[in-house]
Amino acid sequence: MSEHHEVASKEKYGMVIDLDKCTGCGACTVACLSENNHYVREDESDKLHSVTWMKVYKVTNGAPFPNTKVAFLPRPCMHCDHHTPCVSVCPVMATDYNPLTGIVSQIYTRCIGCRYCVGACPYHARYFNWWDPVWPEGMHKLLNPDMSPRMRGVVEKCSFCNHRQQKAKDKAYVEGRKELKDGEYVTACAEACPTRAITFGNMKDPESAIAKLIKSPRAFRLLEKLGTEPKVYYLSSESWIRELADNALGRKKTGGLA
Amino acid sequence: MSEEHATSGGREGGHKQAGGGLGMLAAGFVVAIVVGWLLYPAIVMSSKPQPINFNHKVHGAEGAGLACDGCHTFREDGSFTGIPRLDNCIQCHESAQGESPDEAKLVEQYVTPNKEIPWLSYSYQPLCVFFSHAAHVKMAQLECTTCHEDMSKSSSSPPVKVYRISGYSKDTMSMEECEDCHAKKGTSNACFVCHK
Amino acid sequence: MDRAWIPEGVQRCSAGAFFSWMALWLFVLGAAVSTALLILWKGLNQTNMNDYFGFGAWITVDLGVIALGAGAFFSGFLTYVVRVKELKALINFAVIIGFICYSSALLILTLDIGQPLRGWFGYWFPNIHSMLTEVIFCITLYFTVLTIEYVPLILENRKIYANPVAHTLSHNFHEAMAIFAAIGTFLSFFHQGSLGGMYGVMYARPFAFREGFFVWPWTFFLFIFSAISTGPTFTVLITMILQKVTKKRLVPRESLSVLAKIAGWLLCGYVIAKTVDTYYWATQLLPEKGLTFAEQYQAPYSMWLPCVEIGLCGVIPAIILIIRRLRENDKWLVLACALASIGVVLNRFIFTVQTLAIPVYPFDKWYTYFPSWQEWVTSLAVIAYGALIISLSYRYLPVFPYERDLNPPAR
Amino acid sequence: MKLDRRGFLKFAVGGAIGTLATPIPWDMIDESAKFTDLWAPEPAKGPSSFVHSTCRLCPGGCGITLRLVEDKSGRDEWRGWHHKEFIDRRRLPAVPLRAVKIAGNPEHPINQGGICPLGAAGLQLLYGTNRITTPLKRTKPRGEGEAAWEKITWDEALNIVTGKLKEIREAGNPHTVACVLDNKKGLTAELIDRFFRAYGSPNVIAMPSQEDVETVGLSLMQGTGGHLAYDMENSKYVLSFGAALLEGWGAPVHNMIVFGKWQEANEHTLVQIEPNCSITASKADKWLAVKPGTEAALALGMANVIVTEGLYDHSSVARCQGFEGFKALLESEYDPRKVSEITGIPANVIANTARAFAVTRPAVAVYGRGQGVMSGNLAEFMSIYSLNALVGSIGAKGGVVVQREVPFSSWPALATDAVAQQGLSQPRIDGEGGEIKHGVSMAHNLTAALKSGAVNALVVHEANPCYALPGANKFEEAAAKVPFVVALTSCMNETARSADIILPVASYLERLEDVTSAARVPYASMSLTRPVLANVPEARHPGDVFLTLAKAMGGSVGSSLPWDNFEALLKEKVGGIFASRRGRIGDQEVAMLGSPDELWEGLNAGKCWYEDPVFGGGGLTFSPQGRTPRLEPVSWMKASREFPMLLVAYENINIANRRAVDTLPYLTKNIDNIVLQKHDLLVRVNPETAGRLRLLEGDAATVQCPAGRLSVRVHMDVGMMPDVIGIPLGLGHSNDDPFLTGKGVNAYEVLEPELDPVTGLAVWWGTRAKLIKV
Repeated sequence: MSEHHEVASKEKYGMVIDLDKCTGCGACTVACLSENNHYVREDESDKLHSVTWMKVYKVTNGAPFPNTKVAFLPRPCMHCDHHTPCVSVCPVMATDYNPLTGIVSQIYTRCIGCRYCVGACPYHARYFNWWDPVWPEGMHKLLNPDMSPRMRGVVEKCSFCNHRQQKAKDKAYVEGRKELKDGEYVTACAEACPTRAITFGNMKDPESAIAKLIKSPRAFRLLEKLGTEPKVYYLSSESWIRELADNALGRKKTGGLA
Repeated sequence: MSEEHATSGGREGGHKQAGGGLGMLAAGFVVAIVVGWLLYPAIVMSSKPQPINFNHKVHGAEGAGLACDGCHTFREDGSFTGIPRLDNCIQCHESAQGESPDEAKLVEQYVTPNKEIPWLSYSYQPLCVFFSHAAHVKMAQLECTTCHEDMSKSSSSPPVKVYRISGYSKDTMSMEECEDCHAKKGTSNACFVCHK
Repeated sequence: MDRAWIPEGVQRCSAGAFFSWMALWLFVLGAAVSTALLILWKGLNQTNMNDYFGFGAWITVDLGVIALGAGAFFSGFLTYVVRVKELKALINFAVIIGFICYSSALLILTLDIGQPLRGWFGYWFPNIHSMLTEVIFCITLYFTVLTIEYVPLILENRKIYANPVAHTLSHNFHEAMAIFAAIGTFLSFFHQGSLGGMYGVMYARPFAFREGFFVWPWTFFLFIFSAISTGPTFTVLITMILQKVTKKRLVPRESLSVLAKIAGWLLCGYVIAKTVDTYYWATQLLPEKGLTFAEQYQAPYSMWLPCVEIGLCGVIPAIILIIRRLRENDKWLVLACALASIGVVLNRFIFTVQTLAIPVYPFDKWYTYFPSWQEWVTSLAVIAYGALIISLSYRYLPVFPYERDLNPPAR
Repeated sequence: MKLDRRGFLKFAVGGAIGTLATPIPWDMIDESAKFTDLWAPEPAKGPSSFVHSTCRLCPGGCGITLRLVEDKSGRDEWRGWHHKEFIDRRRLPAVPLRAVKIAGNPEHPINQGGICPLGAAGLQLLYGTNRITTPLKRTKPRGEGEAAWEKITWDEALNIVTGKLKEIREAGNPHTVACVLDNKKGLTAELIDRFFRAYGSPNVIAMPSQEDVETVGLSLMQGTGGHLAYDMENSKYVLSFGAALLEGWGAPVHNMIVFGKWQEANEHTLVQIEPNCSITASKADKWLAVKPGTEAALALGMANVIVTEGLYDHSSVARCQGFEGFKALLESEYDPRKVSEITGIPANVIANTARAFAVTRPAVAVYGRGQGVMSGNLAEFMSIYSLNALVGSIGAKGGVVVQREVPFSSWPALATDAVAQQGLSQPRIDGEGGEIKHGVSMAHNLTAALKSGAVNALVVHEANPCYALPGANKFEEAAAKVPFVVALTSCMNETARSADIILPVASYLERLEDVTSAARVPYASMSLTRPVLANVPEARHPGDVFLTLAKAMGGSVGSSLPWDNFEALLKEKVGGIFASRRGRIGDQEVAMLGSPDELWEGLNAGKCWYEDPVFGGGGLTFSPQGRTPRLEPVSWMKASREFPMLLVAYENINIANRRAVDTLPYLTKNIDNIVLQKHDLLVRVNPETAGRLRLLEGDAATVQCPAGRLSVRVHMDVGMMPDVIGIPLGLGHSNDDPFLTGKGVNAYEVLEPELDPVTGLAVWWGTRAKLIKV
């Protein structure tokens, strides 16, 4: 997938999540659910069958009472910038890397549901539709026309609310602009976050808030050793959280809660 | 059945080869062609009449002198209105202007009860598609006629042919057409340019 | 009543016995088919797969049978290309086994995808970067080859053969068999490899990821290696079983020994290669990702897996097969072949399931997967299906050229 | 030529070849794939628009922006043929206008664009499966099997209600009518209160709240009323005694916005004092794991350090009374070493925290427990509040202030006839006022009152006492003793299920109403919820319902509530704000506005009126009525052999607890599987404690309490204090909502109210318990 970098584009969208600010309230998840036409099943406690594009992982430093601490790790799709694991494996090109925006797509009407990408993604950002999508009587009224609901038997994932980018572009076009201004296109999760922990924007625009944040010394990414170059950055001043972000030799694996 | 019969049957066949055999082959072929090209479309597609037989000609250059974007406009948020809403028609057709039966129908069935006209779209795109008129018309400066047929000449709106199974219109532009043009123009064919 | 259809000069059980035997398997198959329909109607929620275990029993079975089916192309290769004449005796049977394995693999694959009606996208919109595409194409093509190799045998059925068209057809086929064998070999090498490649390229999954040569990770070659070394053992195994069931010698013993011997030496090579690979992976690849070998094995997917896979089902059968005295002894031969066959299936299971069981996040948990009854039933159907094809072929087709000589009609 | 087998074969072959030369096979393959696209529904397209409103799902009062989609109908009628099932799923009924998204309103001062999960899911209330669509009348008497309902018209429903009320009033017993509502904030509540006073009943009772204690404490120590609020944004050192600042206490989003700003400024310290590792405790700079219920002692211990080391703000203390007595008390009973024994916090930690708190200005001590839906004891409040006096934070910037009242025009004088006066002179059924008199509801006494038969009719307005009162199940039994129960609610809930008449009220997205002063926010604010769209056309505004009732009652009741509808009342009230010329709306000074209509329009455009607090050092009396805030130990907190452990309720922002709505479907995705698994609730227990009881992760267990038993599962949580069981509030519903009913257990059923000796209020955020492995 090295050809990504040869394309000259003024845009590359990314996300920064400040874990010092995140309180794990889950507003991002709900905003995502309602923005992206997710249906809800009566029992969602089986998390291995629960579609949450924006999943909030709960982690702990594992220290005994009263030194225990918990923290939260909101996890959208990382939109890996290099050797995007899911893109290279899909047999039918149902997912691709958009060189213009850096966004990794998923096309539900093309996907055959082989789930190879689900296995290839180390971030568990990809979900399969095990059931037919059903909305209780009346609930379908809140479906967002900009987003296509997924049918049973296909894989889905966070799209960085690409449809919002499409709409923002349209607006810019009728106003005679080609480029978007910072903040003109933000994801539903970033828009909702009550502590303003999520910053979304064009990393190639030096003036954008995100371009500054990713340079922060607190910045890190998940599983960097894999070399997938995620476009989702995290900020934390807590060393134990930063340590949980990647595997390291001689460190015991703990911290998972939910 | 016994062995002999089967083998003799085989020889029989051998003799027949030259004659009716080929005829049957041809007959089968012809029947298939007829069914496939003439009968099949009528079966697989339903033909839906438009609620009103709209006359683009009288509205267009040679008539009322409206350009396409006189009625097919963009909204502030960049989205394209597509088929105009009733209020758009009302601007001129508050009451009948001429004698055309269709106009009469428009006034009494839709304008007066203020009911939206259930127009059928010839170029309906499925939900998974995001087609940006802004990008094509405003940015790329394409003519409407590049994709749509020149309506300024058409004086009637023929019924819409709809695939019974998929609900696609016969005139729905196929992805291949989009891709070819994008390729020619050097525009990206990445999925998320046109899909949602 | 079906006398006329049975090859001349061979002994077959009574029609009654045969049909009741068939009925038994048909019942099993029927159960499986109705389960399959249930799954197609209700969707994959009928399985125990989930968003962590996107692959499960079905993929394991697919990979397993394809590996075991490798006996077909490899003995074909030995017979027609290398011209090991002893193998002429069981090449037909090897082809049938291959046919069974590959057809069932394709059937299960269709069941496994969430959108079977879109299955053809795989051919129409292929992504050349995906190992799975390589798999889909090679398997389909090779399955066609197998069919072409199987058809002449069917045409040789006494009754059908009487038909002149069939006669000439099968004759010409036989002429071309060498070419098909060659093509088959080529294709098989590729898809056996690309199946391994499927896992080797999952470079964000440290358990499966391997570095490699050009676009192919080591697993590509390991899978070929394991397939050609265990496939033949499976052919031998099934032949032995068939001989037991029919209480007849169907192929000359030396033919089996020859194939077993070749398999044995290949298995030795494979075991060494696999050990080297594992060592390199444990000492090089894993540490690079900040992981240790020990971390990769946790109950229930703990150390016993590699021990059984490489030790019990690799080293031991290899030794048995290369030692002449043991190889010549039926009991040892069956044991060795059985172990080797189990070994390769276990290997495919490990790559399929354990790869996904291991949490990549340091803060994630281990999950375990156990197939639902629907998955079991549909998977076991392969056996019933195989039994049916073999029974039919054995009864009505001249599968074993030497059967008549080996079992002279009793005076 | 005769068509023999062979001939037919040829024909077929020819046909097959021919077919390949037609579109049939290719088209069919293509269509079969497109057919699978229909397995998902297609939302109707149409132009979108955005409207601003206010959220009232909790006391936070956030500004929200709704995205509406105008449905370009018609298309759905010509969908092609497909399988029935797919038609249903694909062809969605066209609706003229639908709301598809709720986001935070960036213009609104309270939440500044942020939104909480509940608020973001609000549309699932509007379109909920659990909505009540018409007035309902119970067909079978209560207690006789499953409740069954008959749909009736509004006229019928209101006739029945007025008839009943008239009957009781004419019998001269207006005081035997009681009304329960969630809280008394806002004009609707005031209107209802006014209705009942005009009717002659003093018994308008609000559900318990932490604010009850504060109200009493405030009147005692400062002689004022009103709502306490904290200027945290400007505070440099926040000492929170158990308030779930980041988990739904006060105005949740406002707090989180402030927290976000703290993290950026990096010059604020948050110290969280509570027994268990909550989210707030984890995000705080420091967490002091205090023994449950000893917060007061800890506060006094800190006061001791501040006083003895002379670190207190002398000018502030000079403004206070009773300092000497307070000082004496501290020195005699609360030196850090002794406090350390009581609270389990090391003496030096107490001292250091106290010093840091005293020297960092401005600093504020926050009294609270969880989200604040449970009342506590007075001593605790007084001790903690006293700390604010010591560091000069009473009424100061960055300290604690009393929210200013929204300057609504005042209510006209109430006309009461003889019956009303006679009724109002009766004592309140909840025995309001304990040892001292105060105007706070004591809902925990309702159960007894209803049992005693003192109540002839009960009106419940948007509250759910049958679920959310201590000993909830007992309340349900008691309610069964009341001859006539009316419930006003927009969704079916436990209380509605035990009513005789259910009146469907409009949801907050369907009605025009004031949201007055977001809880705990230092400045007064007011913005409107707006009738964005009517999903349930039958549902009515509760204000209008009571205005209609008043008219029907006629006489002095009618004349006390003369407004045609709630909007008229609201508009009149808003006039008062204009007249006061106080505050600003959006970026405009009210004083600059030309007419009240401008203000009215602004509010109806979703703008928020707000007014900055007036700061100014205030004082208090440390020992009101000679009562020093001595820690009054709660008896149930003493471990016994029978109940060696303590069950402490906690709240989860994703489990709506006693909000205007129960947990919405989207939120169920956010509930961890260490809180809820299938239908089982998991309690949090320290691994060490669990180990002692031979309990493993996920084991089934029974929580045995004096008031009853709950069957649960166990989650081992290192963050829990040993011998304390943490149980979430808000689960265990039986409200017919498929997404909620039967999930987990209702902790309210076992919570044991203990009366505060001074206020008579219930202290009931926990209870003694025993955990038994099953």
